[in-house]
Amino acid sequence: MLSLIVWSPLVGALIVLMTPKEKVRAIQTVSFVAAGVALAASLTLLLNFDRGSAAMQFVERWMWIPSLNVQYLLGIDGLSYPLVLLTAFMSVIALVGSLGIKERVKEYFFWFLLLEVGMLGVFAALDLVLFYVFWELTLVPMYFLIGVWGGPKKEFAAIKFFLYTLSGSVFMLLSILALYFKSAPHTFDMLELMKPGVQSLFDPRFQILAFLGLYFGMAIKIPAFPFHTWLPLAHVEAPTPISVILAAVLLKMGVYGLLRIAYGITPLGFAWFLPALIVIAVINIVYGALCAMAQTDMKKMVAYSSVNHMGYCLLGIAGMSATGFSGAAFQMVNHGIITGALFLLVGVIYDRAHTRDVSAFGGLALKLPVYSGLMAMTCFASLGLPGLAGFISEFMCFLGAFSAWPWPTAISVVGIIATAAFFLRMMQKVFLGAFNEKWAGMEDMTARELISVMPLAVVTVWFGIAPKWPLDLMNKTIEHMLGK
Amino acid sequence: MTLAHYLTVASLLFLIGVFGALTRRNIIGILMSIELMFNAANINLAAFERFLHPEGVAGATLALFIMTVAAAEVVVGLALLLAIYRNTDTAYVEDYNLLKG
Amino acid sequence: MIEHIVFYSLSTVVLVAAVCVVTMRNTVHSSLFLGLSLAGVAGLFAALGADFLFAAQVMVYVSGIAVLIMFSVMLLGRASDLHLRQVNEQWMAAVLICTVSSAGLLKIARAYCGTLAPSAPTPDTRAIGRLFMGEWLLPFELASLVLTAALLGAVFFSRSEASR
Amino acid sequence: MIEHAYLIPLIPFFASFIMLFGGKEDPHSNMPWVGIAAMGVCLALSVSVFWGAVTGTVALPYEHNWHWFSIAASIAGRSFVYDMPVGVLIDGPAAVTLVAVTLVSLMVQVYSVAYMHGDVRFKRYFAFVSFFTAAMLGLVASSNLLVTFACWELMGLCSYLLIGFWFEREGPCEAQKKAFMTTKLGDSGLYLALLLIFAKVGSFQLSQIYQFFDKGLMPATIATVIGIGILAGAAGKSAQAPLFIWLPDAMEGPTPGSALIHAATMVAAGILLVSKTYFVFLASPTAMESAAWMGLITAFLAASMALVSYDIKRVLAFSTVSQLGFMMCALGAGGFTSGLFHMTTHAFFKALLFLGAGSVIHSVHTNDMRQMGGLSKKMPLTFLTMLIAVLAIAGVPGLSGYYSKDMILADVWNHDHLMFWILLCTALMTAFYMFRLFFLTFWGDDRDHEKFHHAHESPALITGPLVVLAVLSAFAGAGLNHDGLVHKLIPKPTISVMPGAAVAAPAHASEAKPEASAHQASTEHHDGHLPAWLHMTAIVLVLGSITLAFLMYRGPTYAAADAIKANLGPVFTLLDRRWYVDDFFYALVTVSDKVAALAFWIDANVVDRVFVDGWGLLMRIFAQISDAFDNLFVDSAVDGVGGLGNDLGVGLRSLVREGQVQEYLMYAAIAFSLAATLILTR
Repeated sequence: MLSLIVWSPLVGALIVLMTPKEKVRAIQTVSFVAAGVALAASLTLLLNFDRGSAAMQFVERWMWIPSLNVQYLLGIDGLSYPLVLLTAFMSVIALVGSLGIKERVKEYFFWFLLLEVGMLGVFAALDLVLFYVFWELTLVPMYFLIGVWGGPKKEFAAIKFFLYTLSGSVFMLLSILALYFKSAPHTFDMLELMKPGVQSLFDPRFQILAFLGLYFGMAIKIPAFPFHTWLPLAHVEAPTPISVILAAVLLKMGVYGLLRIAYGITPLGFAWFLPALIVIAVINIVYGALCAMAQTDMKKMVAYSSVNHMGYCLLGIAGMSATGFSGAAFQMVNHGIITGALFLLVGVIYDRAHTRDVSAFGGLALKLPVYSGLMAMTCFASLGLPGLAGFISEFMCFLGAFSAWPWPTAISVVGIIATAAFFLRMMQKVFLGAFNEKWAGMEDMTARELISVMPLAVVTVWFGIAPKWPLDLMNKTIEHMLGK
Repeated sequence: MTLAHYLTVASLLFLIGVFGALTRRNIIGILMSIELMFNAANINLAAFERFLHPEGVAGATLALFIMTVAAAEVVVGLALLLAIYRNTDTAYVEDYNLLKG
Repeated sequence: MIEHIVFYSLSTVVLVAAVCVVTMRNTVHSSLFLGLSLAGVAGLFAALGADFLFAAQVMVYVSGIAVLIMFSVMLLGRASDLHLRQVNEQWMAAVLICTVSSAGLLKIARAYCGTLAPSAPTPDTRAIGRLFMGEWLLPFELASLVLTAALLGAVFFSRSEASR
Repeated sequence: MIEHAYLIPLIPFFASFIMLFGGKEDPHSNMPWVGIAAMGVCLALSVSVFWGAVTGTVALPYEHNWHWFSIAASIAGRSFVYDMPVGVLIDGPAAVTLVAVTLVSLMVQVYSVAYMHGDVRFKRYFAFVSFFTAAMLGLVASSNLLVTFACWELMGLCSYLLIGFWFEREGPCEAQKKAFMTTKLGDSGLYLALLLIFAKVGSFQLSQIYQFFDKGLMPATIATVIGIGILAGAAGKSAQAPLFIWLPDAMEGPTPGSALIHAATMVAAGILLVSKTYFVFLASPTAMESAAWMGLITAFLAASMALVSYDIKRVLAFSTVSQLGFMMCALGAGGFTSGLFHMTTHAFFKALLFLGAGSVIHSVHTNDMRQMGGLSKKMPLTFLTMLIAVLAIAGVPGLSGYYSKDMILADVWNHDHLMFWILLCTALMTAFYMFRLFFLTFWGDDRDHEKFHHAHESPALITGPLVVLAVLSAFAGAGLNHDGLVHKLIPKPTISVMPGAAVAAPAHASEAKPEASAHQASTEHHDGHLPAWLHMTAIVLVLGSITLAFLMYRGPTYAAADAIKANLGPVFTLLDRRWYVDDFFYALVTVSDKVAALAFWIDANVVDRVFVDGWGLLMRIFAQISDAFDNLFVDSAVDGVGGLGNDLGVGLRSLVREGQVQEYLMYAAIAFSLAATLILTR
């Protein structure tokens, strides 16, 4: 079943590749079917997913390269399953957003589906080599998607993204190899590596080094200060659906890796790094929010707000408590949904006005009530208004970190205020005030845009009011992770 | 006579070939050096067969394949060379900078 | 004893001729030494008891490839070439590389210091023939295909502009 | 009925959604009646609960919880799954407040039907009001501090929406942002307090937190920090010093909306929160004292600012701030009952004042009191109801404000004499500025003839609620005070282990108890009235200041006031600029903008440079080192290998002369030889 989820987009991609490029509609249909199959399959798992168990479920295990003991090993638990769901879901959403792509449609959808394979694979893989392969697999499609369909500075953004993340993953590879050679018998199996018997082979010094390598790769993806500078640029230049994917899924790969691999396999290194991690988290939160405050480009602002929000995740993780971990896991999902919606909405206005400068607008709420309402809701969700998705997870992150790090957490609260400040300012400049007559011809959201945004809005409200469902999905796994 | 003797000769021949390939300015020189390397490999194959697996003939057979490929390579290589020479009027590799971006 | 004399003399011929191939200023001489070196290798094959290989080496390399190269050299050669350096500036680096590599290769060779031939050599032509017509038929046919392709390619590339 | 108490917040919540999404945007929509009907049902429910509490048929406090969601938590090394409850907790104060809130909200909505009629976003306004009320009711009734906080924030959102209702204009936009940000600033303190509570107690359920405090398990210092955090939140929402700056600007919204914010919902939330978590303050005398002083300073500052303002709504806004200061001060001085009592009566007369002012504004189309005057002739009903409200707020005996204010003064007198005198002074100022407003608006002759000419009495939908509220303003105080009802309904909470004994281990708690109850007994003993002479003095002084206001502002001109203004110029400027608190916060905003710009500059020019271009630089250095290595090692024959071309700022420099096949080969050979050697010589 997991294989179906992971590989169905690839099948779609191959079919797209074989379709003549004039048949745009056929290409789009194939893409939707492929992504839809992945989504449907991941939803089907819901029926059989055992919430009461912390073990890996739906495990698929075959030997891949016997001489190196590399396995094709897939499996999900409460930590990865929500992310698989998120990925499948956001991919469909982003595909809806991609219908607006007019040039080189065939290549676009091909790369997009390939990207989805990589993302799903990262969350489902339990073998380090397989994980690494999927991890790198996301890179190439992303490079092309930004570099070909991006904005004015797309080449630079793409190459910066590519080289930056690649250099990070090289260090990660080194760590993975080190873990392999240090373990006995040599294995890339994450589950094996997490077992106490294998763990006892890793002395603290080794764990610290291995952790640093892993962290370096993941911090760039998260992005954690000071490796975050690729993000605003990539976001600004990327086409809207790709921004959505970038924010909603790609960033989560870093946090997921941090929790699953860095914490799971090198716990001592992780513990050693905690003081630094909390500092990074606080910087991410406060500094990200401050940088966002200084932006006039809406997309860049949202990008920096991502830095800020991923800081909450880091904060929760740094707390090393069950609350913080589940908060971070939940925050990942929520941030994916909320920021995805934000990018879609910014894309909507960019499509109409061809500018994202906040001062170019004004009073749009008069003319575009639906759009303004959705945007306001998403902004409020992002700044952590109760009743919407962001609040609970954000609060849990703070809660988890507070008992371990009271002062850094207290400082981070400043970030919340700054977040509120920049979102409110943006809304005021764009939607409120006197109507800017320049945009008199602007129309409210089309059906396609509504279809792409509405599910996200619904989920935002749903998770905000009834967070029981997603949290129950994770609780057992998180408890087990910390029970070690 | 031990296997080591033959292997030593083969490795020396191979390294001479490598040296030639790296240093000859004339492209035909490079081709010749490559032939030397092929021959070194062939010596190895024949020697391994003789000393380690005398019961079969796999080494000789593989060597024959290498010869075939080498022959093909030389023929095509020389033909290409003639074509290039006609165009550029030189046989020196440093003048062949079509690869320059 | 005679075996030793044969081996050492053949090896000397092969190596010295090879060195001459890569160092001679005159490319024509280089190609002549190439023929000598290849003939030496053929001798080594004979010493190893690979009779068919010996024959093939003489026919393909010594009389085929070496001669072909000689002709090409003469076709492309110029009088001015004789005054030019035939070795480029990176020869020292190449020496270094070869020295370093030789350390590794000789190390392997040392591992077989004590390996003696288990039995007297037997003629293997018949065995090779059986192999080619039986078990290895497909690779054999592929090889012939490669040769045909090479032939066609050679003809194609070497046609002069005028004849196209 | 009380088992259906959860419906009280839910009904208006759903009503608001029906109004927001149902039907078309229409200036004459009938949708508002949905909200009014919903609020009527809520009022009925609340009254039944309240009546049950009064007659004793309903046992308070009533608590019922449902499971909301579960989180894994660990507190002090103890790991457990915390089941977050969501539920209702109705105690005496809640029962009283529910009635006040639903009643005021109902009146405001009825009033708004006439007031807002014809507005383009007519329907939306009612949705907001309903939502606002729902959030407040949720806050009042919630049994869970986190839910309380959630409603608290939602109220922030609603105030944002209501204040900026006319967002086409610049003023409301600025005001709404200011309101949201200021309250958010305070909320961050509350946020920390919540974190701290959970980190110590491991629960958000109010009754469990109370148990924890009751047993004296909370160290006094932590309790102080929590208390200060709660106070910060309350300062934001209830507009206490120094975060009161948003409230005067909040009048940019529709006037009935302001009435709702000022009377029933937003500002009362802070006071209510402090009362809900009163045990925290009982456990920490420092926090208690801070609350008292914060309230006192707020009351005084706001009253002084109200003295000089000519904007009718602004005067009312300042008076709200000042009255809130009274309440906070009372709570801090130990007057739990009096503080909440005043909150209830204040809800009625402040709603009345705002609605009355709205009626006036509706009629003369200006906020400036200098352009009014003599309106008593034109708007008799508004005039009469306003008179009652003004008398009530001034504390004239017999009206509701008198009872509650009197009780506050008594509590403060028992707490601290200095505070009492300041507070009394503030009360006099209150009487003065309220009557100043009153005389300027209704008395004397018309100053602006044209405006006066157009003035007219408002329709019944507007005057109806005024009358209802006037009746309540007049008699609610007496009714509640009758036979000590208010003490029965709003009893002061106690904790068994008072701060001094808090360090005692649980085993000693039983010993500490008698002492504590003795302490309580002694405070209860003090909990009487003011000394008679003081009481009389206060009343006389209040009447005196009313007379002063009459003398200064009765006529068409107010020379006396101008004379004072001329003589006390700097003081007036100080008051007019609102004690420069606003300027302080504007400066803060400017500074934070600068900091943000700086942060971004650093990001673009330092972090990016160091970690991206720096990476390239590192590569270049590496390349140069290997270049030097080559030169040294491979002889000078390898001269100048490769041009120094850097591509793309990444600095990945090509080490080779481009296009030289043999050089490529060379590098391949180097790599091969090194690899071979390494592997083979192992």
